[in-house]
Amino acid sequence: MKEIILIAVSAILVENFVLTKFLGICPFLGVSKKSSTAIGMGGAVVFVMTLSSIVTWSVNEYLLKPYDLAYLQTIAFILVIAALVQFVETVLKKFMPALYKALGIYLPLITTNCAVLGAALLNMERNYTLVQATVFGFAAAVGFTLALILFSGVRERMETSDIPIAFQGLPITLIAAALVSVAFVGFSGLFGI
Amino acid sequence: MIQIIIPVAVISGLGLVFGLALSYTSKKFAVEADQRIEQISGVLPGANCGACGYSGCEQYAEAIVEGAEISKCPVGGADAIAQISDIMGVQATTGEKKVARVMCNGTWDKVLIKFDYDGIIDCRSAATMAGGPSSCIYGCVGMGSCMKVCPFGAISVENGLARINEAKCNACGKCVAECPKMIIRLVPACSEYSVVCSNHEKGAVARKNCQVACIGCQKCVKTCPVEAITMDNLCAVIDPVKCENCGKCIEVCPTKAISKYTAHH
Amino acid sequence: MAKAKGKSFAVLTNGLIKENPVLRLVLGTCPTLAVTTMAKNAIGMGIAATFVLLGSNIVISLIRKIVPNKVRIPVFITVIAGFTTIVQMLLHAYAQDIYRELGIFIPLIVVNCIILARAEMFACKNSVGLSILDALGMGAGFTLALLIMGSIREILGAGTWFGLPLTKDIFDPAVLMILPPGGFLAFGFIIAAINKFSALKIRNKEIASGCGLNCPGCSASGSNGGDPS
Amino acid sequence: MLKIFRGGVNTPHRKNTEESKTLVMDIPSRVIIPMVQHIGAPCTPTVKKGDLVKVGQVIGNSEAYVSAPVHASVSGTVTRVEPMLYASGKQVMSVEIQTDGNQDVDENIQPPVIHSRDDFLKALRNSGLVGLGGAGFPTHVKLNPPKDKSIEYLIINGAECEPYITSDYRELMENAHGVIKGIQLVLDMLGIPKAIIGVEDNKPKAIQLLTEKAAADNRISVKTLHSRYPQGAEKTLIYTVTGRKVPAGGKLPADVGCIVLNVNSVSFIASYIETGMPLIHKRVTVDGPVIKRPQNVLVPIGTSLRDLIDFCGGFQEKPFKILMGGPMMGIAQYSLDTSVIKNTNAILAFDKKEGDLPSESACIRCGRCVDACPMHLIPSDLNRLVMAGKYDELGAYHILDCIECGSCSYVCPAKRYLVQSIRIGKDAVRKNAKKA
Amino acid sequence: MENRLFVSSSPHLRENASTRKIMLDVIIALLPAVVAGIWFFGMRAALVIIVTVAAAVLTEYLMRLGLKREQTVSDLSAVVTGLLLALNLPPSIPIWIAIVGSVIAIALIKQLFGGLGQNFMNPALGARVMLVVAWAGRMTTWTDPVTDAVATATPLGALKEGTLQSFSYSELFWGNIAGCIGETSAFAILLGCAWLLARKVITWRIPVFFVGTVALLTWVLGPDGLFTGDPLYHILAGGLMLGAVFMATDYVTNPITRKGRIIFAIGCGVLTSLFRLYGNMPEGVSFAIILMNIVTPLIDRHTVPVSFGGERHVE
Repeated sequence: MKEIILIAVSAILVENFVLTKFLGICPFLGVSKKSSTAIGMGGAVVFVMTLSSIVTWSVNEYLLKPYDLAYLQTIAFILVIAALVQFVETVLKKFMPALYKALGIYLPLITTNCAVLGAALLNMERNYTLVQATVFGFAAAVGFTLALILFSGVRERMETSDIPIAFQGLPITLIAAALVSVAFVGFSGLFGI
Repeated sequence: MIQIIIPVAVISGLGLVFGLALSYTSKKFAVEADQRIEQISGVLPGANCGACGYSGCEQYAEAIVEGAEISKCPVGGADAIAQISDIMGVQATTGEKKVARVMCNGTWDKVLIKFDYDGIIDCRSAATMAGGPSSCIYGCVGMGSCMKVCPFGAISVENGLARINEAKCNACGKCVAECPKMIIRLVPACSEYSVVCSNHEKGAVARKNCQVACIGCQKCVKTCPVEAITMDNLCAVIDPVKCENCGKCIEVCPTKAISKYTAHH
Repeated sequence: MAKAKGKSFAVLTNGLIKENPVLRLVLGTCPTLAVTTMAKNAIGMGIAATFVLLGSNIVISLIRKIVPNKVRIPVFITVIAGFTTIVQMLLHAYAQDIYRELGIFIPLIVVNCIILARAEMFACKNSVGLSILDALGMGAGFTLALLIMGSIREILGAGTWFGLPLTKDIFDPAVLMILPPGGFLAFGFIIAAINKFSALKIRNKEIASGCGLNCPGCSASGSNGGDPS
Repeated sequence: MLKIFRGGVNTPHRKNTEESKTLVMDIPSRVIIPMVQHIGAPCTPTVKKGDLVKVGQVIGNSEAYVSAPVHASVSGTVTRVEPMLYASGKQVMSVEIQTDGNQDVDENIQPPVIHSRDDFLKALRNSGLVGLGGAGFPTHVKLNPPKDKSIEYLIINGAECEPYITSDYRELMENAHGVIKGIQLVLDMLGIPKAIIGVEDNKPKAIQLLTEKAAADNRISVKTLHSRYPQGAEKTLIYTVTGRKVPAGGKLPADVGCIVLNVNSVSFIASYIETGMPLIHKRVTVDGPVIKRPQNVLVPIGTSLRDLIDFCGGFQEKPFKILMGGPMMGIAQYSLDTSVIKNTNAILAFDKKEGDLPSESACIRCGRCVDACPMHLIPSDLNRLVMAGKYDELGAYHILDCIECGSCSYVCPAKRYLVQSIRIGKDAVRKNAKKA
Repeated sequence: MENRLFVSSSPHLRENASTRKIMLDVIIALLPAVVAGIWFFGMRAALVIIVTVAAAVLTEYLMRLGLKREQTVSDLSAVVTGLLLALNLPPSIPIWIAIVGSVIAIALIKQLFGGLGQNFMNPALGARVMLVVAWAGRMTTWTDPVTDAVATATPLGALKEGTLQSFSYSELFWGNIAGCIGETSAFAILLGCAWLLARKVITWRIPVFFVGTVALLTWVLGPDGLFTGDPLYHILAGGLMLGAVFMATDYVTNPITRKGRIIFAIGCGVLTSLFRLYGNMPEGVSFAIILMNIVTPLIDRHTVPVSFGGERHVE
């Protein structure tokens, strides 16, 4: 149990996907302009990443491993994730239109989000069990969402700031990300992780 | 090498299967949509990178159809923008180049100053104070709000009057929307003459308030050989479409309320 | 589309500066930030990605006429994934230390936006020859950007360049620069410098109020007049 | 115990004219009477150029319910009927009267006959009475709340929290009897059980006097209020007096069972019922460092600022800024040609030292404006959003609840023009709402 | 027209307060800590303080000049930032690192984001944290005020290492211990705090809630089970007092409403305790505050007060 909690804390704070592992930077920069979209995107990522961690783990365990096809991980996973996202989108649209309206529009963005594939690959690299992998996928997505929401707040504030012309837009966003990332260094070594 | 080629083949096959399945589902659950959305998403790169600020290419395409700016996709570049603007028909509506023009010529030495203004340096704010410091309540407030919103640095404020550098102007219309007095107008760049006054007061009042005001004498209306000048509530207006740039109006105007501009094509 | 004739050279150099995928189009930010702690890794990543880009561009250009439009993206991804796997295996076999250093970011080449974007924007619309040139140009641009980032971060953060001691004895290297915040910082300043020195200052202002990214086409939108309908 | 509202600021009192007895002004040679002296529909002139008018004669009226007629304050000849400069700086339809000096009173003027509540309200309308505290809301409308709202309190606003102004205070001191009588009239006519007179604790004499006068009528009580700006704002006054909060979003005092009247308004009601002379005079505090003889003056409505200031000895030195109203909410005038209207309670003339505003610097988010806002808004955020043109987000920050009291700008250490920007924001929000 | 009048929007009256006066009050409040720092760590500390402040002011001046913006040096905010940064540096810090710190604080964290009032992170703390990350060794080399030699540990370091508690409360209170220049003397900081409270520059809420939260958590989550901690030691040791009085109360980077400020202070307290008790560094005040700085915009957004007489806004 303690180990599971540590995995979760670690994935959310200590090795935050966006701020310390540089996974999912594109959506992090792209969708963090408003906190409302940040929350929507975060929700969708949590949903997909948890699910994809389970599915990719199963694919690896029951398909790739038995046939000694570990080297096909990348290719298999990306296909699984792409299909999964599409599947989720279709199902949501059909059966849960409310949820689809809230999260669905963010789904296409997730296919090429390296955080999702990254989580799947890290799960394999670390030889996590199914439970561990699920928790890791979920927690990493929560960490991604946390970073996204926090950063959206900062960016909303920056919108009304008087930023030097050369730095307007992406540069100041990156510098703000650097400052946020520096703050997250504080979490390193928490609970001896 | 054979060990590499076989999996590639296998995976390619897999991809095809998945691809077909996906295309089947997408067709099956297809949602009725504006034709243009599909066209635009066809033009967009489809990388769903999110750089436009929308969650994916399709969402951005939808946003464009609803009126978002078409220039937000950094990946597609200029080509994509050109194609999107074709789809949206943006270019078609503005066939020729336009420029923004300030329809006021009342610099501080031409108008009476009612008071010294103290407050936010912003036209809207200053205009709430008795219509602004200038005696002409129709004219330029001169606080430079248009200058601040101009993305091209084409506007400057000299002596209490906004001036537009037409060479730099791209007719984006931001200043037009910003001006609380609504005296900035988009005109075709080839139109050389404009009545640079927007006041609707009677001649005597107008003249008292500003030395270069249109006093509604209608001399230009009578002089114009092509009937391009009309009176809009005591203020002359030149129709740039009818105007043939003959320049006769400028000669008869007693208050020099008509100006000549060098054309920018 | 620009004129097709005689543009081979333009295609080749396009990706290097004018449409540098990282610095001007802001694609592939994840590896740009993650693997540039050392100049050596940057080069390694650049070459690996160029290889995948080259392979996928060739294949996609070849099959562009037989792939139905509807399924093109999944097919492209599969092709890219195939080449990524090849690179992964090659690196594993011949360049162990780079393989270890780059780690998870080698398989992640598959989701690198640059590659999919080029497939979609270029390879599926152009001949094999041009696609090869495009891949080389874009790959070189990517590598160049990574190299700049890697050099700055390695020199400031470790006092070395390609492992050679450079400024170590002059000042204490700021470890910060090879940590994640340093990546963001260096990238931010590089883009700012480009904004500053590019002749497109006016556009930048437009960009800042608009999308917050480098749009090569903002001037085009500027001429739309205030009438978007 | 004093109930204290949250927010507000401690402005200096500067009640220099506290002890100066009201002087009646000489009749000026001409008056300009605007047709807009109230909230609601503007009046249409009922006289034309060349007409002879007498004191108290109706010269402007309107069919609309929310409106009040305008009367001639002098006798003489109408010389102009056209848009003329108004206190807001805009041109407004006005009637200019050249006085003949006779001050002949209109023969129709006689005490109104009142048998019922409706008679009373009708009489009030004919009197031309509007809120004399500053807002200028027609009193007959205010005293006629929807039938389903039962009114428990008549609150008399004697707070006079703005610096300098003493015109209400002088009314209390000189005509306490009239005030009490007016209150009794309103209570009787409308069947309101209780009246509370709220006076700030910096006017102990007035409190004492009123307490004595009100002792006879147990419906009327006097409440001492904490001297804190904006104590006299309707909502804060109701809260401190009754503990009730008028709901935000366009609700009226009647919604919490209260009606608020200014002291001058109630005493005028008493005098009108007695004499039938409509509202043609106004007590105005003329003060400020550059006025030679600061004092309270009873001014015929329509008198120009120039004539009024001349009556007070003119300027000692060049004025820098001239305000109609108090320094917190008054309107700066650029011309002395504007005239005193029904809701003018002060004319202040400042020198550079008093009137110059320091220049704006960056907001440091100190939060003093948040603490000062009696409406519990966040002025600094409103300012930031308005200046960035983000009008869409203003609604979430309740911008329309701002009463423009000026407390935020007053305390701002960065000297930001908070209220001015909020006004712009409110305009934009209202416009957007209209569009949608 | 006889003479032109001035016209402005109401109100036409302003209180006699200014940004500059507020900054001056903060500087005065920091003087006891400055004096204590110089008293304990000698001229070396004085040098660090002077250089840091000078570099901060110069950077501010040059940045405003370079960005072609109105000069703001006279508002004294750069002096405050420089002072705060200096007080958060160890006395033995190489001078060039102190200068780099000032440049980071003013140029990177403050001016690039638009200058005074627009930065989202406390410049002095942001810079300090960057220095800690960049030059961890230099930033954790402490001087013993008594022997002037390189000290083994700060009070919190000692606690972390599990070495015997060798610091008495009176040492912690007066400040003759190893640590950053301005953080060691709780007494000096309390003097400054009293000044700020008296001048109404800050209210009691942030310092009390911040310190209170840390006290509570360090007491409850003690080393030998629940309720065995030593909260007083945690309050007096390290940078908590300095942070709670001077850094967490930085107007610009904390929430603007009362409620928001309390949430902010509690958040700072929780994070500080977390870092101190479970982190791998002995101190956590700086990280805690800048992390809460990042949360501030969100707190602000969700603590918009209900207007007077208003219902809670539902939307």
